[in-house]
Amino acid sequence: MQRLLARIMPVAVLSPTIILTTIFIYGFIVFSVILSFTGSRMFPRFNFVGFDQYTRLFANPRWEVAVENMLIFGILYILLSTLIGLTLAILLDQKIRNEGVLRTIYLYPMAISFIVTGVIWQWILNPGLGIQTFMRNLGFENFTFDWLVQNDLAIYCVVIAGVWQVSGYIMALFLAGLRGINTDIVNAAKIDGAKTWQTYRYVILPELRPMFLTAFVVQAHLAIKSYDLVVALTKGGPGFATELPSTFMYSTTFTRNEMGLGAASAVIMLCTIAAVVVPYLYSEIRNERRSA
Amino acid sequence: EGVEVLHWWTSGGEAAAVQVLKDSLEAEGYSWEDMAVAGGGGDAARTTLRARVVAGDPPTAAQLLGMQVTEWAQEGFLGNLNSVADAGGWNDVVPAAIQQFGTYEGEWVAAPVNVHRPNWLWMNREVFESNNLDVPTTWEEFNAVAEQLQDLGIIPLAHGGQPWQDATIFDDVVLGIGGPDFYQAAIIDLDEDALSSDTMVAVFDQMRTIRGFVDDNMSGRDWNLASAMVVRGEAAMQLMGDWAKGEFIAAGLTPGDEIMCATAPGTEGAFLFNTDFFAMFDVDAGDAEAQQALAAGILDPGFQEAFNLVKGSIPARTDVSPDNFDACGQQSISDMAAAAEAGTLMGSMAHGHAQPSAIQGAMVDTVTQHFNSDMSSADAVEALVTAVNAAR
Amino acid sequence: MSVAALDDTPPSGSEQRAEVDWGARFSRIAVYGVLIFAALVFLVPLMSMIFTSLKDMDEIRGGNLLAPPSDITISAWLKAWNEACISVQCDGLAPYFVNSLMIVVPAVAISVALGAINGYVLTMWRFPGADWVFGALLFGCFIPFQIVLIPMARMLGIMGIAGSIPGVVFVHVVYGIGFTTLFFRNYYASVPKELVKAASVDGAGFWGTWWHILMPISWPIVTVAVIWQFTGVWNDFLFGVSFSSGNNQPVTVALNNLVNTSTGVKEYNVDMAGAMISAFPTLFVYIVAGRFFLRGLMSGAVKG
Amino acid sequence: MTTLAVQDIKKSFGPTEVLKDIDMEIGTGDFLVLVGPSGCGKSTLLNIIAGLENQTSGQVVIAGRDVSNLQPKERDIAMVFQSYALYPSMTVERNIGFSLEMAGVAKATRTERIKEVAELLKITDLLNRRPSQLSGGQRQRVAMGRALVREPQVFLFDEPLSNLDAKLRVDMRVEIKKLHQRLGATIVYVTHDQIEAMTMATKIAVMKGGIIQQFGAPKDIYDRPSNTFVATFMGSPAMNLLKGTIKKDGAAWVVDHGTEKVAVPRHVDVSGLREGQEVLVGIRPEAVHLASEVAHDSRIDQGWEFDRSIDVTEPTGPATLALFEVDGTEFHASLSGDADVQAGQSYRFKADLSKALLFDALSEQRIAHVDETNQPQETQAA
Amino acid sequence: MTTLAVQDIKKSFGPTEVLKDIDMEIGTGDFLVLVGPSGCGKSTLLNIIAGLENQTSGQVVIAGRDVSNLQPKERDIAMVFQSYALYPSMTVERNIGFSLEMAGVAKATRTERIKEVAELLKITDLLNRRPSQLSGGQRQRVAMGRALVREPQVFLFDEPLSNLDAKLRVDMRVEIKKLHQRLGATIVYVTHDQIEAMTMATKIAVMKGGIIQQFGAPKDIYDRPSNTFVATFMGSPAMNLLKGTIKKDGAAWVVDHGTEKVAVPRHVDVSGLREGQEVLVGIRPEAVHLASEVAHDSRIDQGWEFDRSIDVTEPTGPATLALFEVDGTEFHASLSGDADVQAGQSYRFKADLSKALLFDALSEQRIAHVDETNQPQETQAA
Ligand SMILES: Nc1ncnc2c1ncn2[C@@H]1O[C@H](COP(=O)(O)OP(=O)(O)OP(=O)(O)O)[C@@H](O)[C@H]1O
Ligand SMILES: Nc1ncnc2c1ncn2[C@@H]1O[C@H](COP(=O)(O)OP(=O)(O)OP(=O)(O)O)[C@@H](O)[C@H]1O
Ligand SMILES: [Mg+2]
Ligand SMILES: [Mg+2]
Repeated sequence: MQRLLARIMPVAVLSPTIILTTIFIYGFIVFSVILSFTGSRMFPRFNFVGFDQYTRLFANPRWEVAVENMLIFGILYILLSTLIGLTLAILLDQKIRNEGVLRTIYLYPMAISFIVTGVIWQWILNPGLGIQTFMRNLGFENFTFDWLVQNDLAIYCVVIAGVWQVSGYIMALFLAGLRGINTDIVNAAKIDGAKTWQTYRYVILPELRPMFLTAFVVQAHLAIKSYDLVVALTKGGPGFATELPSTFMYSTTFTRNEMGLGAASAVIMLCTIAAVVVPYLYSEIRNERRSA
Repeated sequence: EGVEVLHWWTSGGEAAAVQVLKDSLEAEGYSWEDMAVAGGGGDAARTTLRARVVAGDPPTAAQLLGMQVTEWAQEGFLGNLNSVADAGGWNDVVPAAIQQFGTYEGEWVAAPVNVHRPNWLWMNREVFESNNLDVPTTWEEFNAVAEQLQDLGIIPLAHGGQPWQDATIFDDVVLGIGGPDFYQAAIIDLDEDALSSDTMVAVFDQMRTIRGFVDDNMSGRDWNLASAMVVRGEAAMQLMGDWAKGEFIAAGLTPGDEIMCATAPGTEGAFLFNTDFFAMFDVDAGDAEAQQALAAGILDPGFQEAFNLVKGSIPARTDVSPDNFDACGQQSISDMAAAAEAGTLMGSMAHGHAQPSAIQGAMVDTVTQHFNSDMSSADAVEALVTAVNAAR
Repeated sequence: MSVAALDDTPPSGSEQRAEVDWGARFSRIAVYGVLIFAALVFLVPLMSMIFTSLKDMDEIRGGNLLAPPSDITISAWLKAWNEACISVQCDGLAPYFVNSLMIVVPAVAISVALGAINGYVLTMWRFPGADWVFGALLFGCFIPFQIVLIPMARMLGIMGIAGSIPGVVFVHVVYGIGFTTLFFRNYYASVPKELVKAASVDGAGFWGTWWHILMPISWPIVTVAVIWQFTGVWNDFLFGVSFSSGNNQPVTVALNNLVNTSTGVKEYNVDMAGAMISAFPTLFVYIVAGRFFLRGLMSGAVKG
Repeated sequence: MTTLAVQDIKKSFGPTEVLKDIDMEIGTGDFLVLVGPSGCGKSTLLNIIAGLENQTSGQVVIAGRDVSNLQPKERDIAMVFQSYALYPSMTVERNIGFSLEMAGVAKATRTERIKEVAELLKITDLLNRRPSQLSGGQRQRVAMGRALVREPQVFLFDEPLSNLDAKLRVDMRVEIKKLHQRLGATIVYVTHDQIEAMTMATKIAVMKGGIIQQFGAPKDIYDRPSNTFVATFMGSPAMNLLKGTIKKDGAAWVVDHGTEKVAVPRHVDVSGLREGQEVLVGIRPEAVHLASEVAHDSRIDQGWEFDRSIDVTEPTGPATLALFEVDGTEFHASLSGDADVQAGQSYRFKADLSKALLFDALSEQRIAHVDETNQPQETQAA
Repeated sequence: MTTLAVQDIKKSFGPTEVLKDIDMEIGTGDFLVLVGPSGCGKSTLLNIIAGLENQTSGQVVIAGRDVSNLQPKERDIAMVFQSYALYPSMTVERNIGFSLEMAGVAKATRTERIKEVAELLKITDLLNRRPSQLSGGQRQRVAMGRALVREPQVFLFDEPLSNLDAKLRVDMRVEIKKLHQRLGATIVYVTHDQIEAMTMATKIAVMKGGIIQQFGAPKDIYDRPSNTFVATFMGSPAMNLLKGTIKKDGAAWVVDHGTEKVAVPRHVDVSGLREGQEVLVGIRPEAVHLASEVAHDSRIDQGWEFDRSIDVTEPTGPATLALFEVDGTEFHASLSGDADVQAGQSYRFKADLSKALLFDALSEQRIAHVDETNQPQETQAA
């Protein structure tokens, strides 16, 4: 009996999670896939329409913009916040005085709801109110920073605000990773003549591999779901130049009462994520096994 | 027993207005459970509403905008208010154009609270007078005035680059250039000929012209910041609904005095409206009584006056005395009565009183895309037709 | 090294740390330079918020939104805290804090605890298919909330916890476990397996090993997970607004109600003060949790 | 009574076969020492006995109970890990007392026991430190303490003294032996130290490449290694092996290794020998003396005297090692510590053949002794 | 030339004073072995030399350059860590070649060197594994490989062979010595193995409690330990110390330890002795023989014969240890391996006094020998 318990314990412990995940994530995904083949509007209706919703989706110029923005936003957001977060974490790990204060400063953007900080960012990035005016008042008459009002550049403003918000958290994540590394191997690298950057590049960062995976999942998740960010900062504008799949999904499903179309966009979104994430997950897990 | 009311009037004057309703209901001995969800002009509240309904726990009443009442009624979630309506004589005092949204298949399902008029032009009197400018009554005049202002270094039109603000102007331009019949055909009936007509091209031309009168930093600006520009005299005019009055009053100015109000260029004689309804959900018998009381209370003339004085809009029934309203309000009331007579009282597309959400969204998309890019008018017309068809 | 005894000053030079040769004073200055510069950049929006919250509305309407206040007033803070009218209630944000706390505490506790246990099982008690379970959990993190809203509402209705605080807690737990599991599993991946072996020889069972051996070295990652969950749940709007009802709405919904008005007058000073007030608990958590970020836990754990 | 039986254990890590059919039994109170070259599978075997690794096939039986499928904590064992595996977050005191804590032993008793063990290991003043604040040897002693504080059926020690100085090691050895006697526990002990192996074991198992080469009492292993591997593995410097051919020199058998002839030791059973057979003569370095020193030693009744010029000398304290060449192979002699020899000079040596061994050069198996021919020779594990 | 000088090094961890004024110098090509009980500060000292820990005060000078404030990589050292400190995510090959990679050595050369080192360490077939897939001894060899692949000014080895079997250890010892000779590098080597210490060192420093007790050539340390600590620390089993009082027995000085009298060894300078002085006579176990065995050994010109009943015997292979009691203290004798002694029986022993030492019981310092009285005695490090 006891032996049996010990054997099934791991699975037993995981089972609540497995059950919840199966129903509330995968069940819902299946549900959405089904919906995407229906003409559902305000509520789920099972009047199947084949691939109509997908056809409509791809004919929709807003979706096109949303996908394009997703690429720009997703890539830049992940890259920049990783870079900044990692840099800050590494620098903070150099026996810094007042580390706690700095850490909290980097983290605070996460704390404040974007419902409000979005307004601030609007002001800061608005050429008539923020940085541009500030610089011009300082005497740089030709200073121009008007991305927010440029159709094709506004998305970069969303990137800036997004990176500002999340970098601190990524920093915390990497800092936790760094703090878990055995100091002996760092010493060994010093003896082996590695320069600082080499120590990080070859010894410490490889140890942080799992943390990179964690950071990536967190960032990708935030990028895909950055709804507040866009709504608060640009409301999707100018025009719908800063539309993202998340805002598209939301407005089609809830504002415009096109649940079928919304579901179709969600399904496409999930497939895209799967195309990026699954190979990454696979290679990470495999790599782990190899070195285990 | 009592009511649970879902609405998005959470702050400032709006909240105060709700308080009026709550007080009047509580005076009748019913409790009021407040379920307020602000944001996105009711977007968030509607999402919540759907979650509540799906969970099998709908509120007693929910604030909805015109076309949405119809959409909810179609789904079969709304209750029947006919007895209250008959008792209150709603059919007689509520203009037909508004009744059309409050009823579904001949039965009352929602009680109208107010009437907003989106097609106002607000102007800074000092700017106009010191520069000897006249209030424009057509789009040509508007263009001329705007050019003069531009030469003077004053921003002609204060605007916030958000899709609904763009669409508000679009409504005005369609109505102003095409006239009420064209508006009816193109915007309300979605007549394809009208949608793709030369008039529509001209409308987009005018939109492009207007874009030239707006400062470059308009993107994403909230409407109240645009109003503040008019207050400060940085900008001369704003095309905005009558809710802008609240912002002017808060700045210490009097609408109709320091801030002049006029109907949007070319829309004289017509009246675009948007109305907030409280849609009544099918509820248990226990709560039904309170629900009926709520509906009756909403249409009560005393309440209608008190509420709309606070809210800045005008009553949804025509028999309320205009005396206590400000100049612009009084003009609104008389204009509405006239328009109702003339059959030019029409729902605003930008504010959800012309098309179901999907089509409205598609139209707004095209408008805002055109306004924020260098799309040609012809292309815009084509895009409009395509988008509308795709959303049908 | 006792965790409790640590304060925020980093260990003195005599401690062994992973600090690498930033020997020269110059690079030391450069490090501080970069860190402080970054801190200033990060602080700009906060400054602007503080400035605005200390102005009165006339100054905001009339002046530069980013400029410091000419005369300072804290009335906006008082108003946001307990005077502002949010719809028909004029008690400010204060009453909603309780709701948020009642949501956030169990939601964070449960999801972090579950995540820690899951991470533990997935690394130390591997069973066939463990990687698949983990992969599936991870992928689940990407589910768009838009598609879960309606079915979740239905499920909550069926379970009878719709419109209640337990319902909101439940939703946050469901969509939080993926992340907390990820955090812990990837942190535990680098913990030497020998520790768990030693514990099992010492007679520690499944739970004993987790509690006595792994948890004490998990502080940095607990911090990370708590920060993530706390921030996510505290700042959540969508679930809070969809699955709570009138009198148990979280503070974000109240803040949103305070800030958002479609046709009314905006009071930016109150908005900013409200935003900062509602962020205090999160900031508090950051500061408290930050104490567990110090080094010295794993070093010297094993010989090999 | 058999306390611990390891039956047909096999273990592979992926394609790497680490243990190949390990089979042995020890009784209650036995002290089994596992020796073998680095990487031969000793730690893996301990892990399998402890239940920390799953064997690919085979059973582990403890006190008559098949524990193959039991959890480590159900097997009633204590273990010292080669890598220590101290709990980084716990103080030394809690590290040591952890198993008692888990067993629900009362706080007072625990403190008492921890104190005893700490005294024994001389780490009393370290009890409040954490592992990261200890030196290597101190960590190792804490690791020992974790096992010693318990009273299990079986103790598993994986090189528990490797990082201790000789003095401490002697003390620890004594303590472990005392513990062994006091508890009568069964002990499996991995060590690389020959003295440890010889002085502590009741049984030694010599492993190589996942196979047990010989299993027996220490004296047997040392004096009667079953093959050249065991012979050269035990003892340092290793036993010298001289290659030669069996010849008949009158009635006597001799091994002709080219330059000289060495008599076949008297205790070797010559019945199986044939002329021309290739053999290896095994002579331990400590059996080689300076002829001058043992000139009067009557006990060396069969010796082999030869002259060689020393290549290298190494004084180790108690002994002086001399290295020279015999027939092209290195030959070690362990002379007395005060032997006054110098490299480059020639000396006369005398090897005591009474302990010399003879191996078949082909099979590398030892050729049996006279007293063994009746009973079957003990080679592989029982 | 002095390659490595450690000057007035002090080190504290918080309140714990670990090194107390360490001061020593070694020249190019010197092989310094650090020995001392567990926790005496050996690893700490190595870490300070390497620049991995900051000394509390004092300087480290390498090749005439004060490196106290330099980074480890600027000090041109290689180190084997007691805890191995292998890079977990790298293969064995990359672990070994990492320092070369950092130094920008070309790929081909690197592979070549790694291969050589791997062969030497017998880990060629493990090159593609990761540390977690290795046995303890294999890990230790990889750790060695990381140092051996380089050619620095100074090598620091922290118990590099503790987890290897005797045979491998002998091989490694030889390789390290070869490396030492080939590169002429300076080596600092921590070990607990006396044979390693005695055979490899050109200089030995015996530490205790953060203080160097004696610094000198191996033979000096062994034969002329400056105090009882050094005397008992080096050598296993430890030197026997008999407490007694100086007496004059006619012209001869003797030590009276109650039951018997032992002559003061002839090489001890008696000029400082006074009657009634409390002393300790140090006799190494290997200097004690069965009287019967050495009856004819003419070299033992000054002996002490006594009868004792043996309490415990321990055969270690090459030797048999006998434990008995002299005046209430334990006394070890290391008899020849084939000595046929049994516990419980009484034997006549003869201790060779030619190597015996005399210590003052109070100061525990050795009483000088005749040949030392002219020159100052070498005790502390230079
Ligand atoms: N971080 C620390 N805090 C306090 N004391 C420490 C710390 N690190 C080491 N020590 C102490 O310093 C002393 C010297 O340690 P060191 O590692 O140098 O010993 P060692 O001579 O190498 O011993 P061993 O032979 O056991 O490896 C030990 O007593 C140890 O307990
Ligand atoms: N995870 C693994 N994957 C592949 N091979 C492994 C793994 N773990 C151990 N081995 C191999 O198994 C063999 C036996 O390892 P084990 O640790 O039992 O050796 P050992 O006898 O204890 O050696 P040592 O004396 O060096 O500690 C070694 O050759 C090792 O390389
Ligand atoms: Mg091992
Ligand atoms: Mg050490």
